[in-house]
Amino acid sequence: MQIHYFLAELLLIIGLLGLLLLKQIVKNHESQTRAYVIGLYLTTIVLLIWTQADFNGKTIQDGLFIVDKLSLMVKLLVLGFGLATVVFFDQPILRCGLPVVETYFLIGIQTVGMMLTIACVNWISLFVCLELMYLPIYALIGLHTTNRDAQEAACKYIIMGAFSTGVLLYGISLIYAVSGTFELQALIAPSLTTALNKATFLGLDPEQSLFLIGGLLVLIALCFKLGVVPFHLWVRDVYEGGLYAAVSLIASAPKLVLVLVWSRVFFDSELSSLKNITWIIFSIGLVSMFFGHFLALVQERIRILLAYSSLAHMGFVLLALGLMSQMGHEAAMVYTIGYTVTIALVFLVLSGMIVNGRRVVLIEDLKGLSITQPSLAFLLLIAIFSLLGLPPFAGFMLKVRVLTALIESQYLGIAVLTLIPSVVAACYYINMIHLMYFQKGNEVSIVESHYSSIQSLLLITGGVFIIGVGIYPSELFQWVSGFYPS
Amino acid sequence: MQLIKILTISSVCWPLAAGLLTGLFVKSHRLAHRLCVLGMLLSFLSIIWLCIQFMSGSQQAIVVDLMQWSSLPNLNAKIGLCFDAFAIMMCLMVSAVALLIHIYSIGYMQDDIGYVRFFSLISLFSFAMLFLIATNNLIGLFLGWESISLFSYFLIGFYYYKNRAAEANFKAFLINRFGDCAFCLGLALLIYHCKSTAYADVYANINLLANTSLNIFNNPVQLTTLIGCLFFIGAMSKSAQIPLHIWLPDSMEGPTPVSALLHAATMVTAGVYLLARFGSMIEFSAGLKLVITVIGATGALFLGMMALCEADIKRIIAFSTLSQLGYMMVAIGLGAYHIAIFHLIMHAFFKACLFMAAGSVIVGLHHEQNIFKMGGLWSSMPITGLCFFLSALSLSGIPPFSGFYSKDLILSVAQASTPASFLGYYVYDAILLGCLVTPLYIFRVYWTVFCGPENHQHGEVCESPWTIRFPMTILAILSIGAGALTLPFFVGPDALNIVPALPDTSAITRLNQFINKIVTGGLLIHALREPALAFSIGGVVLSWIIYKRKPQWTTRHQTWLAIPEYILRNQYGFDWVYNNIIVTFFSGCARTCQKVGEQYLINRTIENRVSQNIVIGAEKFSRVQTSYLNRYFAIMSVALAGLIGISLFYSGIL
Amino acid sequence: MLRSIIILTSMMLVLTAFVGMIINRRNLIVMLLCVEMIFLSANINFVYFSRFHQHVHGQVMALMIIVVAAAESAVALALMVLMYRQYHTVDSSKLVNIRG
Amino acid sequence: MNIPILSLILWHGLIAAIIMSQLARSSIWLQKSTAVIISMLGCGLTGYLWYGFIPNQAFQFVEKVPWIAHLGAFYHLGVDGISLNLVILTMIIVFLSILSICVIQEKNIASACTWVFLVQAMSIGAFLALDGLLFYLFWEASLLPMFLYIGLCGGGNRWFAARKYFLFSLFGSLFFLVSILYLGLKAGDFSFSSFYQLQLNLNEQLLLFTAFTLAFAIKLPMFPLHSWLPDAHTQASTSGSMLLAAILLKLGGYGFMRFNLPITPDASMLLAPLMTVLSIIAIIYIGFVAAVQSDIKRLIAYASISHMGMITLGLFVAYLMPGSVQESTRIIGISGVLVHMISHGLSSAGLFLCFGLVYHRLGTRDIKDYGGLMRVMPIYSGFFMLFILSNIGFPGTAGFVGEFFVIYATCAANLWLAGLAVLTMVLSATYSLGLVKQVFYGRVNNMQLLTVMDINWSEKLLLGLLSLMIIGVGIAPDIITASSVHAIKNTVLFVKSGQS
Repeated sequence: MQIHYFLAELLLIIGLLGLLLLKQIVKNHESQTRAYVIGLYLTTIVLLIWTQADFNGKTIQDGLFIVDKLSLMVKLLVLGFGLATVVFFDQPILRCGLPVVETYFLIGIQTVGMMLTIACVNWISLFVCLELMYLPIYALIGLHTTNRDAQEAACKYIIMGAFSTGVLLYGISLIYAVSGTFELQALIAPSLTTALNKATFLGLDPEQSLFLIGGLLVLIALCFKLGVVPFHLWVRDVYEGGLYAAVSLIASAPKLVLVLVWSRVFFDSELSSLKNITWIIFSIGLVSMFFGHFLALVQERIRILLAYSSLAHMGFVLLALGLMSQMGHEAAMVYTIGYTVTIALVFLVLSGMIVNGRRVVLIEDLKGLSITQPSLAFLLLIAIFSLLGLPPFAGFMLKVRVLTALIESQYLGIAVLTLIPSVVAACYYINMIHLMYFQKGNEVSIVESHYSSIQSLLLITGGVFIIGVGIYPSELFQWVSGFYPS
Repeated sequence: MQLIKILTISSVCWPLAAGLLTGLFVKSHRLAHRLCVLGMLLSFLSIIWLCIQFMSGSQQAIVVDLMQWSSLPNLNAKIGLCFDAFAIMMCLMVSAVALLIHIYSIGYMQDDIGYVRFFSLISLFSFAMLFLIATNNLIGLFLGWESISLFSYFLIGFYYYKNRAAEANFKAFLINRFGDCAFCLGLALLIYHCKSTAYADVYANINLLANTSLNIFNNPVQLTTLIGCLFFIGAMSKSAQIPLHIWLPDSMEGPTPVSALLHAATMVTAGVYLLARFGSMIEFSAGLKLVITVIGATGALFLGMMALCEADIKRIIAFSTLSQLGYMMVAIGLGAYHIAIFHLIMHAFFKACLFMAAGSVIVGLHHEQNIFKMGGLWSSMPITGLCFFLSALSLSGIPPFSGFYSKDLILSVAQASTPASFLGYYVYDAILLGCLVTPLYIFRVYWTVFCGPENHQHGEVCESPWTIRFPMTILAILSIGAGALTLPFFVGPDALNIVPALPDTSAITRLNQFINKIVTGGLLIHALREPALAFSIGGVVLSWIIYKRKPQWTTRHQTWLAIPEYILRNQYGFDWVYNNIIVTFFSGCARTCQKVGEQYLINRTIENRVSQNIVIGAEKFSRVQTSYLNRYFAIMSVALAGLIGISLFYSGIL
Repeated sequence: MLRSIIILTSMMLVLTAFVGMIINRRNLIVMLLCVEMIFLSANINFVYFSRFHQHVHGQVMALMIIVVAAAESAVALALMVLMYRQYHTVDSSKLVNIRG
Repeated sequence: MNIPILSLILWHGLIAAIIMSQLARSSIWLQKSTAVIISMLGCGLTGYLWYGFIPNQAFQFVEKVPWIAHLGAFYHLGVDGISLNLVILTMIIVFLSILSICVIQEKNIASACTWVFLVQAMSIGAFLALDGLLFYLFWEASLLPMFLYIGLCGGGNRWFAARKYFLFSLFGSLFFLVSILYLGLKAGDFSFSSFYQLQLNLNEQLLLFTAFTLAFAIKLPMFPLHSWLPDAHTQASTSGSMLLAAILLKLGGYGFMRFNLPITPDASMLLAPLMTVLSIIAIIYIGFVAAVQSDIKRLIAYASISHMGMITLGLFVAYLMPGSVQESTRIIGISGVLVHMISHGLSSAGLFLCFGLVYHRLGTRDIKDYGGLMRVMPIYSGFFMLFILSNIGFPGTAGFVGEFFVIYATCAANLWLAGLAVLTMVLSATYSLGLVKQVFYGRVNNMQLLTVMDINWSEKLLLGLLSLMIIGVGIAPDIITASSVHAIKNTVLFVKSGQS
């Protein structure tokens, strides 16, 4: 096992463990620990680029893990999100009195978990790393011990998460039962008859049915983790319960990892039995788009609104993934990158805001933001228009990319169907802009926000990303399409 | 030749320059009227010079190209001026009358606050009229046509603070605009079929137009008849023919010089000018000519009769203009275009003189317009009385005056060439009775205003200043002598061919021979043998008896006169029809459209309701998510089982 | 033959776990137990089929599952303790604070 | 021509917007002068473009840079007869609206100017784009600044109007996006020339036609989808209404000319009768509705809907002409449409500007509060009268030229249609002069009117500039037709192919 490919992850783990040891010495000085963790992240990024840059695209088949351009790219993104969360976690810690070292430790471990999951190609490693990724998240939400919502959200999330991992496991076991290998590509390798003799099982042709049920269970587990309609029930509670910075991490990085895992599992779907899955995925995607946007229409709380809109956006990603072709996966990956950056930006902007003593809860709290905080209002404006998919912003280019993928594989009807919910989406998105910009004079709610220099720098980079991709997206498209093993 | 080019352009553009200058920059009254009168004078002199050039030269039309309007493929649209015989005749009349009215309005308007605005509008109107007559293409024609109705809109609404003036000019412009719709359609058809806007090209392929036909209600209609009809509708609205005449009496709201210039001499005759200019178009369809004659004749008689029981002096003269326009239309309908133009020019002189006399009376009696509140003004205003008397005689067609020449010619032509059908007889009888009615109403005014008992309370009435008297006397002289002088130009062997490109059909040649025969044999002798002259003289005598000698007759015979008097006073119910039926129909229609639009918009609110339903539906859905944990699991398991079931079913395993 | 029995038993186990989660009205801990049952039912499959395919991967996976399940339940129980401090009950029907 | 003049003109608006947004805190005088100077610079650039434009060539000053290599979309700019005139119109209207902001408003001038310049940049981008996706990008992006401008600087319930405007336009343009993507993928790259060479079968064309018409019918408010315009106009500020009426409505007409006619000729041929019927309804029905409006701005908005009906009539009548009619009549018809677009732009901008001046003095939009304005503000009523005349289509003003050519083309197609189309002259006269009668004539019954001052020199300059243009186009429409004949000939070729 060439160890040097995993130096970055190792460094991060050792650093975090060191952090735990230093806990007594540091005496909970929040700023030092944060500086330490940020330094740690930056070194991991540098190390990652240095160690993995020399592979000039060859994938090292290491049994459990794989090192290729695609995983490097997603790892860098995940580290970026992790870094952003760390940077923005100083206010929640101070305000809600979270234990300093433990929070940063959990975020760090969560990032390590994500980086490992990205690299897995074997069911065993995938299962373990997935758990490594999700356990810190459950804990992170639960850390906010004084808040009832946080506790409720954490409990629900852990039980639902455990349930979905259970389903995943059972799916893997069935696949293993049939195929005998733990390779992720097992679902794809058609040559299975050798391993099984043709004994009938419950009158079903064993190879077909178990395989299909296993594949379906895996798919359902992934849909659950993405938060798509039939399995979206946890999304609302978690988004409402968790802290803004925590939710921004939950809403962005895991989705990216899951889309990558999905494209690894269902990469090229010659698998006969799962052929008709495309229509199931499409139906899930469409239903969740309609459901998400319609329900977001009637929400008063801003985080529940964003939860349902994330549901809809994931439905749109699902449509791209449902194509089960390289073009589909690339489009899905690009869309997810763009979407996650925007939603992270929105949550991080909201995290710093205090509305007459408490954090932003209702949409009405945004009233008159353009007068009190013009720069924040402008950032939110860009993010909202990008979520809506209007041209000069990233959302439009991503939507165009997915729609072209759909149209190119002759699914014009689906492409047209996706338009109706985005008109509905326009209603509640511009309502937010109305509250921020079109209010005059008296009914303006006082919003103060204090961001450190790094935080505002990150926010500005997020804004620049949105406008940059909106105007000249071929850089991002090139960057992503270059990574997929064609 | 450069000199002629500059003179032709300047002859039309002097009034424009004067009007714009006064309108935009001049403030003082004196400078304003000096500038405008000078502009009009220069234009008049240059037109006379052009006329001399035209007469002395080989009677060639003077053509000047101004600019290329648009360079679209195979549509040559050049705008220019062309002074042929017809245009010169009309321009002479228009500039003469306009000049006199400019002088007249110095006196009439001197204490009016809008003095400068008035003069600039009058000059701009004269430019528009001259441009209408002098232009050599259809686009310029339509430009002139619309701008004269625009300036009449401004001038009728000159006293903008009066609500009635606002109503009158709105009604006038709308009716003119309605006519312009038909006229524009006719223009578009004509330009489309001749592929060019110049008159020369239109006249060149008149025969081609006559043969092409469009099928409407899938029976072929000759193109020239169609365009002729559309032009006639336009002319009807402009020259106030019978159904569209209602705006002229109301247009008396404007100051008297405006009534004199626009609603007597120049603007209302634009329709006659148009039909005469495109006489060759109308020549091809007998039906259209008959329609024109019938409408003209009915107008001549019945609109004239309305003046019999009118009290306002200006409205009486307006009704007489309506009837005289009827006469011109009859002449047009009969194919005697040059006679119609002859009558048009003569009518301009004596009608303008009548209006000026009425104006000076109004000024004398401090803006009193009701003839029964005036009386016995002969002693205090002899010159106005004399001019009124002379032009009244000329109007009723008494021999030595110019009115006799043109009106008698029309009547004799009518007698000779009206078709021998019921309609033909009706036309001739109508215009014959018209000759009787005209002296009745005009001399009724004369006797009551100048000779009747003095029942005005203004005490000492003095004659109006020279600026009013001088143009009035000139016009009175013109209405005496002009007829005899200009007759040879219009009628007879060496007459100028006024109407260009007339197809020499048999009817036209027969008509010309008949006219030449009458004129050579002496018009007066011919008239003696005709009943028309008897009717005119009889009318004068009758009015003398009824209104001078026995004024009490009218009071005594109140009973059986009541019904016709009621009809005439309400102008045959046209006004009632216009206000109650047409206006209410239009506003009702608009209101229903708006209400339907509202309902439609309300439908839109139904759409809003649809969006509300979506919201309610969404709320119901969101209540499904009750944040009970075990309900979550229930939903998830059902979804799980459902998905697996469906996929198994579809993949054919189950 | 044995193969189908094994799959049947693990399916039965999973189904009981599902039913357990749905029927159980009250207790969060019972829900946690059911989740652990799903993990273990998958374990059965892995162990048997590792023997069936004559290679050791299945058993390694089984070991991994047990470790992860332990970590999972540790975190879950810790969170439930924290929740208990706030809600003073373990009844899931009381967890309805988030509305809207 | 080595300097990229088109990109300069395009990005001029954006740079101007950025500059103006930085000036928010500086002195009023500085804001006003910079805005006017920048806008003049823009007009100078367009003048240079107009000077360098050779009338009888297709697309000139073409710039092509790869933009999204993955989809095959290029940053492809070019100008031909049609788009040149529309760009010039945009620049002039933006210059005038900047002047009107400086003249009328006293506060937040910088923010208003930013939105105006943004709208200018986006709409000029749409006019210059020769690439489908680039066109869509600017087409959709022009919606944002207008939405925010109505929302920020609008009247009472501006939120309702802004939301309605946004949702209507978004709904239309989403289907337009899918159709452009479909075309782009079918043709390989997104340039218009490859779109025009596509051979599409009939039901493909029908689908595309409906998608295009949905988008453009909402933007150029055709009859059934017009109810957003009156609300948007009543709530928008003066310069906002000028932009909306003069530029953004033309995007719809331009779209018809660039997409519906060339790309889907057979479908347009099939659906031409329906479209003409809709435009005739728009002309007559909206004419009636306009006559009974009690709010002045709403009346002018309905007037522009009726004029837009004239434009769609001119476009689709080219298909109704029987084969025997020469091609030149179609060219005249469509150049009439272009002239009418530009003349409507000028006259409705003038009307809104005039109304803005009075609204700035009196603050009410209701006709009943006005009366006898002629006595109080004679010069102002002169200018207003001129714009009303152009609105009516009085010969000698810009309004007549377009209307006459469209009626000329309709005559060639079908006499009954021409008869109905000509009715617009009466209807426009009724509601326009009805407005003049109620506002300018009669006694002064609202005493507040007596205290009002007539327009000062800057307002006179503004209105004078606009009326000069209107009379100029009216007297010599050759400025527009000469340069655009070649471009229109190309579009007409497609109409012909539709018939054969």
